[in-house]
Amino acid sequence: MTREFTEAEVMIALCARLLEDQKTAFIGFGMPQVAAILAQRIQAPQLVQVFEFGAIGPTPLTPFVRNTMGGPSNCYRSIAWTNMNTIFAQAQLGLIDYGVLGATQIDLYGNINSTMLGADYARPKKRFPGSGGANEVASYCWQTIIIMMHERRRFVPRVDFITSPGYLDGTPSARERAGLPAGTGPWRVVTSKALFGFDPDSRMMTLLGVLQGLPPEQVLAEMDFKPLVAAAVEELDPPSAQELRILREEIDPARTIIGRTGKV
Amino acid sequence: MTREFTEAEVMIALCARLLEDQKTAFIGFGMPQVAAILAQRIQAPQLVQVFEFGAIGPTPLTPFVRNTMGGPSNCYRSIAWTNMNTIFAQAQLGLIDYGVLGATQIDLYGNINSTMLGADYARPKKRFPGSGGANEVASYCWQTIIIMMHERRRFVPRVDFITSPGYLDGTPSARERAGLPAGTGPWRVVTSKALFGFDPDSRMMTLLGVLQGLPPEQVLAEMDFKPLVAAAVEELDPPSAQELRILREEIDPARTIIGRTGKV
Amino acid sequence: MDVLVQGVGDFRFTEPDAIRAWMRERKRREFVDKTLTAAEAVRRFVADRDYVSFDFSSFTRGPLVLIREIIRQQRRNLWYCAKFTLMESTLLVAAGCCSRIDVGFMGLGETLNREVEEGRVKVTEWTNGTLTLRHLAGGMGVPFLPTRALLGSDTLTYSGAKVVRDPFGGKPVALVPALNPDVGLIHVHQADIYGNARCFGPGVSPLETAMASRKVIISADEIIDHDDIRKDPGKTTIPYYMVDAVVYAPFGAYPGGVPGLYEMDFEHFAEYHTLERQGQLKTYLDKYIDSVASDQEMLEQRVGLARLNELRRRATIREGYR
Amino acid sequence: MDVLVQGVGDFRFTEPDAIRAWMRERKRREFVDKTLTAAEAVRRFVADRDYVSFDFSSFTRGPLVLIREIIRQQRRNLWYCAKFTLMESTLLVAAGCCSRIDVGFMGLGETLNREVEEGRVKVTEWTNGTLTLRHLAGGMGVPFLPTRALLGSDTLTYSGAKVVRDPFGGKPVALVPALNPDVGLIHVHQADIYGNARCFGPGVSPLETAMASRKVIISADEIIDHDDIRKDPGKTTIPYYMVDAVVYAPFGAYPGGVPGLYEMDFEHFAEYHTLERQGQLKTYLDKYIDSVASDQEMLEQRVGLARLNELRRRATIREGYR
Repeated sequence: MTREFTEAEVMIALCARLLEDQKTAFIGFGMPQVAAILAQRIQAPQLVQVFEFGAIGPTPLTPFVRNTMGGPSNCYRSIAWTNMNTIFAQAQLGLIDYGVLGATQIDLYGNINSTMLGADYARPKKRFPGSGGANEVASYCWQTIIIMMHERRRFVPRVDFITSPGYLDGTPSARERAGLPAGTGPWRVVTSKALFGFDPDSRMMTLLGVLQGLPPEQVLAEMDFKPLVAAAVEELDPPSAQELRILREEIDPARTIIGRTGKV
Repeated sequence: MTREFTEAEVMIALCARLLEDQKTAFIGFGMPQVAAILAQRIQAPQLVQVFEFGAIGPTPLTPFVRNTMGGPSNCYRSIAWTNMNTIFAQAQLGLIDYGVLGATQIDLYGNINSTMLGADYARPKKRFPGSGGANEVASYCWQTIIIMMHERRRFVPRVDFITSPGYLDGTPSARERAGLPAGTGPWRVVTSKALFGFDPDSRMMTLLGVLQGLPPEQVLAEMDFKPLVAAAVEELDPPSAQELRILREEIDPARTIIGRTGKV
Repeated sequence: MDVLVQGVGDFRFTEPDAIRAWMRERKRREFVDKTLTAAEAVRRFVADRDYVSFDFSSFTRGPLVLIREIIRQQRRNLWYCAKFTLMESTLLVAAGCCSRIDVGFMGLGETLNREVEEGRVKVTEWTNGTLTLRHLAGGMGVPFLPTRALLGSDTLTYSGAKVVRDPFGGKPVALVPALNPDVGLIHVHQADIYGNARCFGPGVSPLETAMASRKVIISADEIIDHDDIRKDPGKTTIPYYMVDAVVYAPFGAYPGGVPGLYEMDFEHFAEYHTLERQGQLKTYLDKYIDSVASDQEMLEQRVGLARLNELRRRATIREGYR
Repeated sequence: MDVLVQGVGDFRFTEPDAIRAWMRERKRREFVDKTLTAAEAVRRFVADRDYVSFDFSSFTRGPLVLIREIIRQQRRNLWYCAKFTLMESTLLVAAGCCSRIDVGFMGLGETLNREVEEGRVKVTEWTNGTLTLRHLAGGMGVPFLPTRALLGSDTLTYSGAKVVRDPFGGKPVALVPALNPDVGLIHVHQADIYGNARCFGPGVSPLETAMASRKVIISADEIIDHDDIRKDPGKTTIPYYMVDAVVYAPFGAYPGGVPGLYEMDFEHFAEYHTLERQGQLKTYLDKYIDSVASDQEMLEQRVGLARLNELRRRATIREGYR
């Protein structure tokens, strides 16, 4: 059986499967939005999405509208419409289970960079748009999921700039010592090839699964640091026919999000 | 000409006359509510009343309903309905011109007590209900007006407990040194016999006016401290026929507020 | 952090991480029917020694039905947040339920004042505004919020606030500690069975109280379809996942009113004030609470349908309350 | 107050007493007609070197009409608060109006990134949440607010936040300084001529922005009777006394949408993105701003009534937006 799909479709499907029904989830812009809708269509119809502009619990209309952020299809049939201070307060209070984010660069301890590349902040080699609400999401939510393209330049031993905190330097209780809420931190990293978690003791990124048909060595070769490897690395099902049908026919027929990047 | 009126009617009329049109005013429970309505009916139809439970700019329905605090007649035709944190924030920000308060005890420097009597806080000789929102109003509003019965036991050299700050110990910039907003403080004290202000240098209470027909000495004799006396003490008109008509026929025909205390 | 001045009052404070752990484990994200009778809700969610917060006032949209049930079930040693209270703090003390009060405004009448004078009720001084701000802090998940109230006053001295120097501007500013009540009691116009709730009109702090409280009991004059919530999300005051119990309570604010639904019962308040002044609150408690099994029985047998209908009739101002 | 960690970024901070003095003297309590054209409003209330805040986003209920007018009038050296920005920060920079940015999210596309890399635009790091919290602090009249965001990150290092030890619980907590923009730009569904304004749907921080800003310009898709405000006070988002100018601006959020009124114009955004990628933003600025005298002329001559009608037609979801 051969089935073609894009890297975006892999990431979206892997992420969607992680989202449990009847949990609250802080959803970032772009791919996380599509993953959350897919989860609602399959196993999590009552996933309570929250957005940084204050919508709580919408059931977004599809086809998904690219760049929609606060518009009526995005906020359709919410349970409440609030604002940014209110919704971040709820996350800070511990009411939001998942955070789902994209990122430009990540390191061994799950620190996220979406600010700049280069050794000198004053002379960035490459500048990015900055945190947005990612710093809050990564600081407050109980379990943060990061969606990343699997590319060597994105998986670095130490990010050039910690936009949003992971486990910082990886020392015990580094987050708590900084003052961050106890018991939070990156939980899963979903890529176009693999799934990672974090070792509860060392806080190092740990390979948990690889996409069916890919040898783990190939996945690891495309990273600029060596993550830990779980005792049993799971084989991850590629996007199912159902997932692809929903993504392609219902959610994103224009392929504005799911069409990104080449075929796997 | 003889005209009979109650002490409450005097206080309400004197207070109402102080309220300029098209200003914002933080209005406390009871007599200040009636004074603000009277001002709206005479010279200040667009006085913007605000209440601590968040109503902004109502035109309260009359007859005035005693004890109404948040009900529909009290909040009638407001320009916005908010909540306590929002309205106190606006006052703290400097948007509210007047504060109008009742009080149990006041001293030479305009400090207000509505908490307790006695030298020992742990064993109060007499306990009162406490600050309510008076501390905020006295701290934040630009010009605070205090309505008081003119009784010797209420005008004391030093209040037993500073519930809400006046000019504290009267030293220069005492309020500012404590951290209170600059340029605020008690502006007028309205009693059943007189009108007081505060000397801009010494911060001492200053007799500005006495009710027509009362000798200043009689007013001063009913105070337990000696206020300053203005160079020219004004003679204050008693409640006018118009004021009394509006109070008695329109605002409070049941005399629940205006009927308090004996005739003057 | 250098503390310039520090209040000496006892105060409730729980570290935000402990509150977060509670919010994670105890606040249900599931859509489950949370409707309970007032009796069941109080049995399950109000314990002796709890810190209890109440929204709005005895005159307007107060959860009086829940206060009466707490009295009926004889809870003891409650710490009550009198942030804008007029009657219910007095009832709780007179019934022996409450031994500590955080004072914003303690209530009308002399009963409470005497209890404090004679040392039977312990108080800590605050203000309506700072108690409400403490709920906001508790609901934001931060340990404190700054304010320029309290400064210079004896209220500060007998509170739990601390004055520090603002590290940006250099002036003294007061910090009030977060407050996370054990129980928040909130009466609303409408709620669905999951706890999504709507209040109309101005308010004291319905959302802040719901966010800050470990356990939240909503009493609602009307139960509405969940679908109605989703049709008009801008009207939702409190989202369901903050709520532990929904009590269907028509006239639940009685003798207070609910704007747009019914007026307060002046005659009842007059009766209450007379008994309070005469030191006869036991008579009041017996008549309206202890001698009846429920609020419904009280409304039927002590108030009567004619009076209830009259209170609805008087609520002629409906603009803005729907 | 011991500061444990301190950001090195430049930031705007004005002591609350100075803001209070402004609010006392400059915010009019009178009910006066504040309607102005966009051109007049920008002429009177936006100056070179002003710190400018914008509510919501380029896609949804953003005051694009005012941004275009600022560009048309060639304001210079603005400090822009990019708290949730996607397009308008780029336009301001490309037009030479803006030389400093507080970064929450700087905007989509590479134009701005290059400007920062090449040192032509100075930035300070924040986050969407902390910039919005700074507006709340500015609007509350307090010098700072605490947050548990930023901690441990380099974003903190290059911000203006300070970390202190919480004097109640003892843990580190970040303090962000109050922000009082010189100008707040807010697009709303409806306003009366005095500035009482209503937004429907979720929002970023319309009220906080209105409270915090020294000068507030409201652009409104509809002007409504003052009497309508008084009939439904629960719908008022912003009271008039915070507002300096009201600009009647149908399609004022274009090419973004206003929920319930019109959809965003995808074709326009596609054209914009193509030009942005090609480094041809001058073409865009010329076509939609500089070659037309006003937004009305732009809508008429560059967009056309057929397209505008189509955008209204697409706004079929109206539940909750009125």
